[in-house]
Amino acid sequence: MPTRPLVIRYEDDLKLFPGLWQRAGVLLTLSITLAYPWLVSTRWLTVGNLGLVAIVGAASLMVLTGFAGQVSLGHAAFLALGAYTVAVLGAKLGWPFWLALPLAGGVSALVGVVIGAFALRLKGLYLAIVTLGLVFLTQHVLLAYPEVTNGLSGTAVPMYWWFRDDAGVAASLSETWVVGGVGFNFERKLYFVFALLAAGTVWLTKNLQRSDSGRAMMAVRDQDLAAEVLGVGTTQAKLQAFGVSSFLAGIAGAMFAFQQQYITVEPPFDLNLSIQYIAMIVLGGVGTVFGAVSGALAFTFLSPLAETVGGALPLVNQLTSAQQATVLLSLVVVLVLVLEPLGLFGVWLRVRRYFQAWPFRY
Amino acid sequence: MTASSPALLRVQNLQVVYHSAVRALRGITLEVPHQGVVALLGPNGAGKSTALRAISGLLHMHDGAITQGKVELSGQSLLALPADGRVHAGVVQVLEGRRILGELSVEENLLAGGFGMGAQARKELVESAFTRFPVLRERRRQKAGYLSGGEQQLLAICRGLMRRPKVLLLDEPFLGLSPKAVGEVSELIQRISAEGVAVLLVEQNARVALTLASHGYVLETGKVVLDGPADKLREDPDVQEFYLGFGREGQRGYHELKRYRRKRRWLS
Amino acid sequence: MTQLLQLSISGLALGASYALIALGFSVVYRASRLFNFAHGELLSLGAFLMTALVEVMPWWLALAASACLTGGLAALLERTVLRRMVGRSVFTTIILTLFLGLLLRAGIVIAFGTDTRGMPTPWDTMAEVQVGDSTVLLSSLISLGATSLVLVGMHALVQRTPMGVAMRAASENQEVALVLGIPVGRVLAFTWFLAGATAAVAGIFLGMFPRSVDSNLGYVALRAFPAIIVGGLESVVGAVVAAFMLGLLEVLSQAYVNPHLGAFGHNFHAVFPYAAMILFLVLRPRGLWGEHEVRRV
Amino acid sequence: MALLELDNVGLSFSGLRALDGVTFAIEAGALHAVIGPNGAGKSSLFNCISGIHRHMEGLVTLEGQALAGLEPPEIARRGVARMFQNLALFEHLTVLENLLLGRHPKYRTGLLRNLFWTRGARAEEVRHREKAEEVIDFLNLEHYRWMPVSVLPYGIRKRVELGRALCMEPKLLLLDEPTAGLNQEETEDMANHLLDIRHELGVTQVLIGHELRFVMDLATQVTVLDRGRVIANGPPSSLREDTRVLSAYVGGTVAA
Repeated sequence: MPTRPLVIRYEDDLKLFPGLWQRAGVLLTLSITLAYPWLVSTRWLTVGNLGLVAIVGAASLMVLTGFAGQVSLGHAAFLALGAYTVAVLGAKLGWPFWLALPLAGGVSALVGVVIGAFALRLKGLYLAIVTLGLVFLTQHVLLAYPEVTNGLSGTAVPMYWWFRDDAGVAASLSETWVVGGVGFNFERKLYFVFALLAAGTVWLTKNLQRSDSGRAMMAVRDQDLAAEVLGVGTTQAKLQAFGVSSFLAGIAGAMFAFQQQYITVEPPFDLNLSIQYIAMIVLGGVGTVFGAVSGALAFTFLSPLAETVGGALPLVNQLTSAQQATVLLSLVVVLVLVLEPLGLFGVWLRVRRYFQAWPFRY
Repeated sequence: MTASSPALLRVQNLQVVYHSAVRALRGITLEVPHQGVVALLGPNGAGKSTALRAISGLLHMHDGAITQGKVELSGQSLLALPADGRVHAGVVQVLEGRRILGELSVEENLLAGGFGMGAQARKELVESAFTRFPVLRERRRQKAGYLSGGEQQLLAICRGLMRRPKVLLLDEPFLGLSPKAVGEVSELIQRISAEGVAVLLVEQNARVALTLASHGYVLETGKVVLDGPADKLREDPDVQEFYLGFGREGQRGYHELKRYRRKRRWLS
Repeated sequence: MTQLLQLSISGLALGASYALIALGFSVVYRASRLFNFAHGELLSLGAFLMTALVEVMPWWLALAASACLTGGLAALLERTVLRRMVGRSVFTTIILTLFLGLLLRAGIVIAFGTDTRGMPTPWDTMAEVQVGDSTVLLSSLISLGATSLVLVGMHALVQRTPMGVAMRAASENQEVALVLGIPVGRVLAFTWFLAGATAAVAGIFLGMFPRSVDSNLGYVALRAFPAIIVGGLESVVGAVVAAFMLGLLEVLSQAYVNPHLGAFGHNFHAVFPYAAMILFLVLRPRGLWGEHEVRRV
Repeated sequence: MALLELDNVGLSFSGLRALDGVTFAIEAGALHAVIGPNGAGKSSLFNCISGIHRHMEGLVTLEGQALAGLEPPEIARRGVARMFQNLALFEHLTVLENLLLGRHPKYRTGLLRNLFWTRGARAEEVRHREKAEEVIDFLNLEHYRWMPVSVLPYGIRKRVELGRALCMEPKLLLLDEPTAGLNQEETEDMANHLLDIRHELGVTQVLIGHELRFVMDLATQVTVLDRGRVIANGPPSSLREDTRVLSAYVGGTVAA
């Protein structure tokens, strides 16, 4: 384990990457991120894009469930709202993606805060079921207005680059650009946009984690009554968590829509999607941004692998490839929960506790 | 306790740890003879309830575990038995704070106490409880939660008697009771004891406990600090002082202690 | 009037199935303090087992056998996995049962395939009966009768027998039950067995006409949630009553409310209970008969 | 003028009278002990002061201002800090984070500035960190700063909870059995800390205690509760001979 760097000023303590090791890690991550689109095939570039979407989505669920402790099965609803906002703004009104994107977050955040206000007094299970209801209600509303959303048949998601030029024509992002002899096709362009968005999300949630606002959310999660007696407004903390989380979820949904270029309501925006995001934060370890990022990447990259493994197993290979991935990942999640509920972080705690007390056991 | 009459319940060098971290009992040893009342005294948090949980097998409900020591009933170790097995072996606990089942009727509470016995035997035992306390018969169909505090405690003890236990463990039976109810409950305890059931009585209320008991143990921070016949303990100035805490002459108070410790800190 | 009666009967028949589902959720919640999201898969497992078993044995025997097998699996799940969850956070138990449900579903697909099956009945599946002026499906009446019988039987078991007293004692306070000599572990397993068995019965009757048996049958359990929440998790009777009301509400709103909502009304009856539940919870966060929360430090 | 005044405070739980006509005052700078047997209403009294029980009767005034009807966070902002009987720490956070949460009411930056980690947010974080470090120093918690509370031994956790309350820079510190579950050495440490708080920080403390030696030795003033009523009130020396106190504690109510 790298030792803590010598800290002389409290400012240094607040840095995200205070030590040499962390900075080396950042550098490594950065170079891998930059090189990735040129190292892999189109299929894996798509997986990479989906991984970046998942990072944003998982980080947003981590804010609500991991930080503030509000169990939500309604993540799919917020993703759907974001996705349909950019789809409608793009297809019906011809808005460019960079203008539609923040609005996707805004619409989702608005619904999130309203639902949060409704759900303030609800705890645990009751909240989970209300948010589950939100998924069904959102699906219903999206399907009920086919003139806006195209209903069951789904809608295309155009992605314009610049706001209409003089001739009133919107340039599409799907054209390939050549910059200095290097070709940027649609997938690669998307990749860099997504990488920026994912990095921004990680930065925001990390800031939340190290600041007073994030600590207030965690206080509500761990001990709501003690939090109140300390002067933490639980209402405020919960609403903030709902707002931030659903904003980012809307962004993630929009990213997903851009990636797919054509979306329908169900699938993908159903209970299963919510469950997948929960699986991500459980795999990574609940409560940290690192957990969200690693869980999201592990989940997206393991899915194609799980399909390969599943194909080799008897019985399991009768399933469709998506089902095979679900089975293997469910198995992993169940085992993690039963054996080590804190994920890998829990194993680390155990080891440390043992050595702190060494040679005494108690 | 003389060696010639071997104890019914024997606890030896018992150590208990909660959450794999907090040591609640640091090796206590105590014995309950075949007949009579033994009192276990001590302040809050001394480990009295922990001792009872260890005897009746409830530690796992509180994330606690026995790390060392023995618990024996008539020479047979109880440690391997689950909680319900220990009840069948004859060790029955009445939990702290009148833990009746408030949603069940009075009669059902008694019947639950005889789960697994023959229908006839259960009926007879319920009848005997009703004969003992006619007020319970009057309210047999009512929810037990509506009984008064004293009645709930009487019901809880009668429910414990459904198994015809060899030893009854009572955890703070007088807690929060009115003086009249305290009188009724202590009368019941005396009667049970006279009927040949051994009783281990955990109490903060030293005076009642030592009136009922023939022998007493004083527990402090997980250790037995004092034990002896009840009349000796009653006379003991230390016992009164222990509970009232009026500082003895010459004993160092916390103010002096502070100066003393401060000095040591300065040096180190 | 004729239509109303007809709709009411099919609403009650649907409500009876919801009631069985709600019963399963509720007894498990009271006993183990966890909400079993895998319950729906037990439902479809029961129905699939029935379609297979009925090929080799008489109808009623197959019904009993699939109920017992499903109950046995539920008890096994409790003993092996879910008992370890005592005292864990609500989050953990929700996630765990959700994923157990996914695994069960995959198991069902492996064992029975993805084909839609009809649920065979010993009576003519399409037979109709005259009730007053209206015609009602015989299957509806039988399923209403049979599920009501199961409900009454469960009530008698829980209220009148020693095992029922032990179940109630264990669900109220496990520690007290233990010091009374009640083998709490076995009682819990038995409770889960009952929940599984009733789920199977509900699945079998739901699988009859007009629905059929496929791997999505388990989703019906999700539809019963509003009843459980509104009726109150703590109250089995409340949940059952609310489930009957839910069935009625669903069928009646499909006939009388949907047409007035225009495009928005298409399939609105399917989400109406959820919308009603959310509004209801804002007013009463712990359900109609749910326990009042006591704040303690 | 007294810092905190309780006037005829009453509280009922489903028919049970937890507090009944409780009237007494806590002087500024005092180390005021509240004692009484189990179920006497001591913790209920604290819950009334910190605003957890909303249905209480009577008046509670802090520096002449009524507290009744205020939400717990507002009462905290007015300077009432609290240590709970059964630890109520934020288990998954580190010691430092727990202490910083004690400073929460004093933070001025909002969510947006925190999200973007502006210069102002950073400066404020550092400022509060300095205060928290003072408390860490005061209570000798240096070694534990970065540890999650859940891995700490019980005695240290109690100290962290005391520290979290001190971080609020309270006018009034409510201590609910600060020594319950501590061994002799830890109890002595706690006694030292309480005396230091009184002498060096001048914070008024209200202490619920069971161990009478501890209470009688430390307190400047003692209130005895029994079955929800005040049965005695005065300096410790005046209570030693009080027969009502004796009987409440040893159980003189029994006609045995």
